[in-house]
Amino acid sequence: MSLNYTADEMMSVAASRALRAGSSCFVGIGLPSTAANLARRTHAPDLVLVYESGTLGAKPDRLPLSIGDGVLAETADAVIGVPEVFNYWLQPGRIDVGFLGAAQLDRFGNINTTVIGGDYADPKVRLPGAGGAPEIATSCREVFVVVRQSRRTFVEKVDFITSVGHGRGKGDRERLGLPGAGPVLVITDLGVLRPDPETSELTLTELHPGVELEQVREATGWELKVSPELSRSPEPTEHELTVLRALKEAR
Amino acid sequence: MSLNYTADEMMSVAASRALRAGSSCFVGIGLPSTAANLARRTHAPDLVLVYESGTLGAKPDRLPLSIGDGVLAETADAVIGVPEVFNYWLQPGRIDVGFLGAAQLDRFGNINTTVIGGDYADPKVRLPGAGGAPEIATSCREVFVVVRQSRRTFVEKVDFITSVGHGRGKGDRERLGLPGAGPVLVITDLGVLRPDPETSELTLTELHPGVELEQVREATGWELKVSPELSRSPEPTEHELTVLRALKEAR
Amino acid sequence: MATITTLADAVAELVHDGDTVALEGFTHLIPVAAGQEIIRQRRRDLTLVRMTPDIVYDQMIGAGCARKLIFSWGGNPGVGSLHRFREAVQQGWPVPLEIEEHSHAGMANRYVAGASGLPFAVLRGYTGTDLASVTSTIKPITCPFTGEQLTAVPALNPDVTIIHAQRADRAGNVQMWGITGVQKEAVLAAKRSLVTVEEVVDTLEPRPGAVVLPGWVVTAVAEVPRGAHPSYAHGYYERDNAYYQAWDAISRDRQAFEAWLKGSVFE
Amino acid sequence: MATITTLADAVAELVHDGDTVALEGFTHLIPVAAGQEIIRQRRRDLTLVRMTPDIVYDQMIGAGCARKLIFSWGGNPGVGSLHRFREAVQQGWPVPLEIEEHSHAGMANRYVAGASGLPFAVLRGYTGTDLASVTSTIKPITCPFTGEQLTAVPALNPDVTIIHAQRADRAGNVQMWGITGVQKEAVLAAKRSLVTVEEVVDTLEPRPGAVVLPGWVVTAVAEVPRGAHPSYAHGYYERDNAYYQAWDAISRDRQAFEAWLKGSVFE
Repeated sequence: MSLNYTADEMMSVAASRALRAGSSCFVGIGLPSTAANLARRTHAPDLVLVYESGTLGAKPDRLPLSIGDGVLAETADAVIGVPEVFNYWLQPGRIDVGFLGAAQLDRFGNINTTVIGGDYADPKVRLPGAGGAPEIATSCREVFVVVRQSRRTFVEKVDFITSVGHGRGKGDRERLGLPGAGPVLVITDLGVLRPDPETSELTLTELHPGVELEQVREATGWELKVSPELSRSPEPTEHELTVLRALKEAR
Repeated sequence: MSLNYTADEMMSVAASRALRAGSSCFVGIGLPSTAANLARRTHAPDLVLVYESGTLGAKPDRLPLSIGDGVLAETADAVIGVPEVFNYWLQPGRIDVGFLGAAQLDRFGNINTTVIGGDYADPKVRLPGAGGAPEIATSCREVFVVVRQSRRTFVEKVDFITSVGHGRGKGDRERLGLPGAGPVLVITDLGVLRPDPETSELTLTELHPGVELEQVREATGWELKVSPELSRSPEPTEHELTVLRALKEAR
Repeated sequence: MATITTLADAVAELVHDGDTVALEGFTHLIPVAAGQEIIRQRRRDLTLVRMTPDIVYDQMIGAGCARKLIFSWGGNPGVGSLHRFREAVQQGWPVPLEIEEHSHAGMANRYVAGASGLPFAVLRGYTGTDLASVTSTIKPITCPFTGEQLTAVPALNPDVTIIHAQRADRAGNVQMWGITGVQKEAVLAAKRSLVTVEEVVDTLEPRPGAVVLPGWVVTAVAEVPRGAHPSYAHGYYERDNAYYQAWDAISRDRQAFEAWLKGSVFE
Repeated sequence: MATITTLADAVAELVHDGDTVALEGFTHLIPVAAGQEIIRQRRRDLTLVRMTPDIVYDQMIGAGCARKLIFSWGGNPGVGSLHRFREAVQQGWPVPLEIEEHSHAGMANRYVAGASGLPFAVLRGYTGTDLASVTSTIKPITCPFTGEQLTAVPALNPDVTIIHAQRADRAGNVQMWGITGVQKEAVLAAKRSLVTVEEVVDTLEPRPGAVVLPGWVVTAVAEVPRGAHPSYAHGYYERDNAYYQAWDAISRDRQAFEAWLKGSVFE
């Protein structure tokens, strides 16, 4: 029998499943935080959550409302200053997974959270900006992007590279001397994309249950490549949904 | 009537008197620590003691036996890491007075605590080395040197410049771009020397009670200049001696 | 030793038109009351510095206090955009706002350099991004030992840094705990500093995770209970999430904002 | 997560001949027992790193474990010289000792760079001294913004860093308090790390001034009560000043030292 769940719930579940037990995760607020906390309550109880506010190993009993929520400090193994987070913990590549969102994402996984339209000095839309993302994108061993898929968001080329993904393609990260592997996984409300091993172009590798390939093509601003081994994400389990909903209600 | 006291006691008292109330002092162990703690118990109760072990505003109730004595952490306003002491507190020039000792001191107040005789690779005597002194000597607003005076210690030219005083003379610190004023006071068991305003050469400005000028000349490895306003240090007061001796016994 | 004074007197004395002013506090302990006092005293042409400009900077920018903003993330956390900030950048209203944009790592290191008395800091940052092309305070630097190329950013040394803390004693020693962000560096980097506190107490009881700023590196302390509202003060009050939500509507509309200014700040 | 093991097993596994090894602890919490275990296991050709080499390094150098010492102050605090260290430098006994000499500020910043994943650190240091002329790891660097010349030192990244702390929990999270020196940086800068602790406990009670190292950045933890003796462990035992005094006579004389080695380390 099939459960009722929303596309956002499927996205959170898929993102949480991608987090390996025993790993460390640099968590942004919103979808990443939901997924990371779901993982800690399901298959990865020892997942180490690092928030840029300076909490190492936070174990919140509810979803934090901000990256600086008091519950993070109360439950952390250690609380440190913000410069230390970036210099001693993120920069040396100690964190396994960096979890990012995006206002625009392009076919090579480059991320824009700065400006849309016009030019930088006179943009059509001024976005919040970089925050910790540029260094999360370069220093974490791997980057997961969690973002709802649409033509507005999934663009051929981002208007501004706030955080570099695979640049203009295979080999660019190495040329730039970036230590981490970059975006290895893009989890959306429709499916999962991974960089093609040959070209580093984001390629659809998983469709969420009930999603048609055509929907994903329509929600992508470039001619979407599809993996020959395209698979279906397993549905959320009842347990995953129960935990996820409890987390959200605990807000 | 005159009290009985040792030359070392006179030196400690003279050094403590040089510390102004309300100032901050970077304290090395030994004579500087004795003088600083005496000052805190006499004319400068609000003197801020900074030890390189990371204790800001320590208020030890006895003389610490090392710069990392537990009593310093227990009584400090804040305990910080060693990198922070040097980077956030010493380097920006926040500390008024740096208190140093010396194995060798030359006529321009340069300090050697590294090697004596032979050459660096094959010295006659290997001394402990720099510790915090080189940066204390450059970054504190002023430097006081406390050292027993003898020809072995007071040399024409130090064998190794561990901590720079006035270099080869007037203007050298400015040429080197050193922020602090350097050694403005050298307090010994015989008297007090200050750099000549014209030449920066250490010049005898005070004789301790009962000390003859000839003794100081004999204890100096260069032709000692004497200030025309040569004065006598006031004797230690009974109060100063009582507090000093209590401090020492409390060890 | 820091002077214990009132918020109004401290702002009048320490914050001048044209100053570079940093209000810091990373989600927690944001000095909102001090920001609103700066609006009340009608300061102008400020260069505002803050890693995460949020509601209080939206208010100051909307009120016309700022000519420039140095920052790394500007938004209403969990809600959306800062509409006063966006209007200043996009329409130059009420006054044009110049921006100097960095990443968190860059901003944090700029404060560290400022606190350390160094002219610049070195980090692995900005590589491959467009930030370096639009921000002139990002430059390459080469390691003299390995030849590796890294990134340099200049020190931040605000004329005045303002933070909010839980407590100070009567000598002006400041104690804060919970998430302490970049406040220590921001204060040590500044020429002058103002700390608003929930309460002034006789003695600061040591507590786990507390950061203490000795009174001799703080210029002024003012007792301002709830001075961090609508952000929170660990151990004193919770974050007022409804205020952040409600701010969106006020911020979206010039008239609503000006009514808010008149009603909530100037009266 | 750190493995909880014994001192002997940890040293056997983590410390190899020829390694660069840092034992840190600034007067307080000096990992003396671990140093003596390294002597017992007869490690050779080590490059020893430590800001303040004192008795434990005098012992390791006298026992012939080291070929090189990287340091900033070497002495028996409050007593005098390290005679084994001096004899190694001046007579090359038992083996010649190469030295790389810095200031405390330089060493601290080298650890900071190591902990930060940077190849070098920048400071205002060494200017006007002879240190820069005898130490090749001190170089000038120019600020790309102001043109000011400062000093660069290379990162320290020991193969293994060893420290002593008061407590660890069973997951290997480490807690130390009191004077915590440069230990956090030394551990984070190292490829591997060993922490000896006074006791392993079920839970680490938060305490004022405590520094916590999460178990996932520590390789091994070994319970070694009094492992810092003759230095002290805040809250556990005092510094054994008589030992420091008595060491002077032992250290002065080869025979006395070798008798001490035989009697106190190898038996």
